[in-house]
Amino acid sequence: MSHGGYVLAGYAASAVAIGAYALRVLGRGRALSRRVPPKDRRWT
Amino acid sequence: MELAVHLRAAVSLLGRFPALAGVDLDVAPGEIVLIQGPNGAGKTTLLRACAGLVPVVRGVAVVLGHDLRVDARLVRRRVGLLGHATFLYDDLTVADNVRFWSRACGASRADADAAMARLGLEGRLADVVVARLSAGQRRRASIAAMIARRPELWLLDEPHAGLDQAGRDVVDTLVRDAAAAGATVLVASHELDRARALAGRTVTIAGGTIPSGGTTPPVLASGSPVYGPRGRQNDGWVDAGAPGAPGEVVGVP
Amino acid sequence: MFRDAWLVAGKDLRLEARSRVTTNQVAPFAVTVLILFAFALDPDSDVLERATAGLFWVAVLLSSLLALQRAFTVESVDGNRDALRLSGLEPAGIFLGKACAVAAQLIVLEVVLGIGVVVLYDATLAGPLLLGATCLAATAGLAAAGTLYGVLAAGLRVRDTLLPLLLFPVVAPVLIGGTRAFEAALGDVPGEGWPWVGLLCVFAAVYTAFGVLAFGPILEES
Amino acid sequence: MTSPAPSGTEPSGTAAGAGAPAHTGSQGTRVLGSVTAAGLVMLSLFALVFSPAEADQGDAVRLMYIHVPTAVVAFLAFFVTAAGSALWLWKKSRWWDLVAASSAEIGVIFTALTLVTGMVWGRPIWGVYWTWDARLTSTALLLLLFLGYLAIRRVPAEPDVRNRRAAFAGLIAVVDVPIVHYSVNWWNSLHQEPTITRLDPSIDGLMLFTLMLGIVVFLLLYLWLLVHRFRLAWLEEQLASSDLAAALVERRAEADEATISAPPAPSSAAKASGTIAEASR
Repeated sequence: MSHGGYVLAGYAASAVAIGAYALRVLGRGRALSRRVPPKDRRWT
Repeated sequence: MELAVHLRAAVSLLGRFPALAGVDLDVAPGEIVLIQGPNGAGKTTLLRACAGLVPVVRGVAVVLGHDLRVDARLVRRRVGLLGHATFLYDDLTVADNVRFWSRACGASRADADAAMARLGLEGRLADVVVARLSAGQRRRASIAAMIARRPELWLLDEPHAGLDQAGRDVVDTLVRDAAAAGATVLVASHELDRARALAGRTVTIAGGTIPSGGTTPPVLASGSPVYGPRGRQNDGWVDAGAPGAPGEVVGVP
Repeated sequence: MFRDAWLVAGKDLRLEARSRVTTNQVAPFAVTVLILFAFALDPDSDVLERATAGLFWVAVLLSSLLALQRAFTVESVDGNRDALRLSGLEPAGIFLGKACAVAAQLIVLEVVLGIGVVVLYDATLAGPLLLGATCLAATAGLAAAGTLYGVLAAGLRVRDTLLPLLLFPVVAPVLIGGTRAFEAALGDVPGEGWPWVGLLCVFAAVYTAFGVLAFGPILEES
Repeated sequence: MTSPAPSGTEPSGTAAGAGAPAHTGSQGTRVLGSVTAAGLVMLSLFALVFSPAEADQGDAVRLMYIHVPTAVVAFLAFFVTAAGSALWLWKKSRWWDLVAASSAEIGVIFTALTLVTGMVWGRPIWGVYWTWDARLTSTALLLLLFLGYLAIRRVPAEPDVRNRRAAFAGLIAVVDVPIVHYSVNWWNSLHQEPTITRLDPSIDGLMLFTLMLGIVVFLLLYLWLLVHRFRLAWLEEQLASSDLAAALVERRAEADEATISAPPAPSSAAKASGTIAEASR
């Protein structure tokens, strides 16, 4: 693969950034959900 | 007659801190009311909320006929606030400051000059840069800027602080004259003797609340003054809560 | 509205006349920036000469930040922001007044910097008409956008660090437009410069209109 | 590329009780998340394995399959932020403020990724990471504008004040975008060739399909992230306002302490807390 390193770097950076952000949002969501009664979480 | 100030379960926040946690207060036009309470009780915030500077986020707040939660802007130009801050530009002279603030609300230059004369700021003192004034002179300049506006509601936060004896007398005279002319005055002061002589009645604020028992003007005006914090102990305390919510008596053990 | 603007602008200029912060502090700072550029870029080569237009506007931008911070510091000390809200002055008038006062100070700074680049960078001020028009349009834009962000950041504890972050990306078009127009004027091809003046005028118009509309709600909040 | 789709099988949080799962997922986001995850796997296969290398760019063209979608999502996110800000000013519904805030945060992430993937692509193709290309430059300015927006959001303030401040900051930034774009474009065109065409119009069918797939999958990803981020913001708001109820109780208790010279009575405060919490809803 030509420029394989660059391609991989680009994909890895995107995967890591989006993955880390998503995990953070989900994790914080879980932590805060425990402290909010279900009736204030209309999606459940 | 329409009340000058009408608050029910008013809540105001400083950041996330509820400095006012449910205030009930009715003040009739022309009344002079002393707000007393310990440091941190919410006196300053109450006055600032009445001025429309601190938003009332819950409850009812009508001042000078306008709902503060809807059009505070119409209230602001009609009140005069004398706070801890003196509202002066350090690098301008006394005359510049007083004239700027009075012209801003449409008062004339003559009003400004009369106000300065009333506070003993005429002549040489008028052309001194504010930064070079003493604390008391600064305070006088601040009062002059306020009275030049001819406010309908006077909100005085420690008006006597930093003034000499003559200055305090001037303030008292100004307040009496204004009230006689129909203006409403709320005073928060620790100079209790002086303020009580001035005020028609006293309202006690504590923990950001004025219990509804302390708000009806006639009872307190005619009955024995309820200064002591123990005064409420026998009454119990009606929590008005949100407007329309049934009040619940929380007994004090 | 214009009466209020006049009153506020008069107050701010009087304040400046008495305190002389812009003339005694900001203007020397601007000249210092010009000298620093000369240290950074080898003055013997023609780099300075070629970069004169850009360096001029970067210096204007940096010193405009100081002028703006000063303009809003005087409103945040001693509760004057509250006093403005109590004053009954029309917010749009306050905005125009403050922007005009800032603009007047920026014009003075630009004159100082103009003399600075002529003396220090050996620039020849060709096309004075284009130069003047560029300065006016760019100053109006800078003052309008800066006043808008100034009041947004004023009253916040972090305002001194927040204002540059907010302001500089927004005024990037002013830097680009001012620099290109100056290059055209100094390079004696004014025809290429006028479209940029047009861009600067659009920028100024957009932010002045936005400020007149938005200043009220922004100032009303505590 | 991994997608941490929410798994509904995990045991729910206990403290929230009543069998309600303690996370920001729902039936809808689970479906959306699964589809997105499958799409991302498919995109990876198409982008890295099935699609051919391009004649001029070689395999570097594969970066386009994420660069273009991230850019699309970034611009969409900022458009949503602007719309949310405007709608908040109009409707004063905190819903719109939360949408604007959530979208701006996602937009900043995707803008940064757009720049990173663009630079990683530029290095082998142009020979440099950065060039003062019009699109790159205005995207960088856009990133800075919205970093400013997020910074002003983070300044603690009363919710209504913060929302108004943020809404105006968002609108001021958005008003700037066309001016920035235009001026940068114009500035650029004076000095060098217009933006290099990144993909040949006579593009190979499979490559075009991969690109379109990328855009669709990233839009789904954006939507999934937005829903979760919005719910997280909602939770934060709920906690802040329930904190207010507690703070009111605490504040009023100060009056008790002042009234009764005896030590503070916890039973009175506890009793009051129920009523006030109800009254303040």
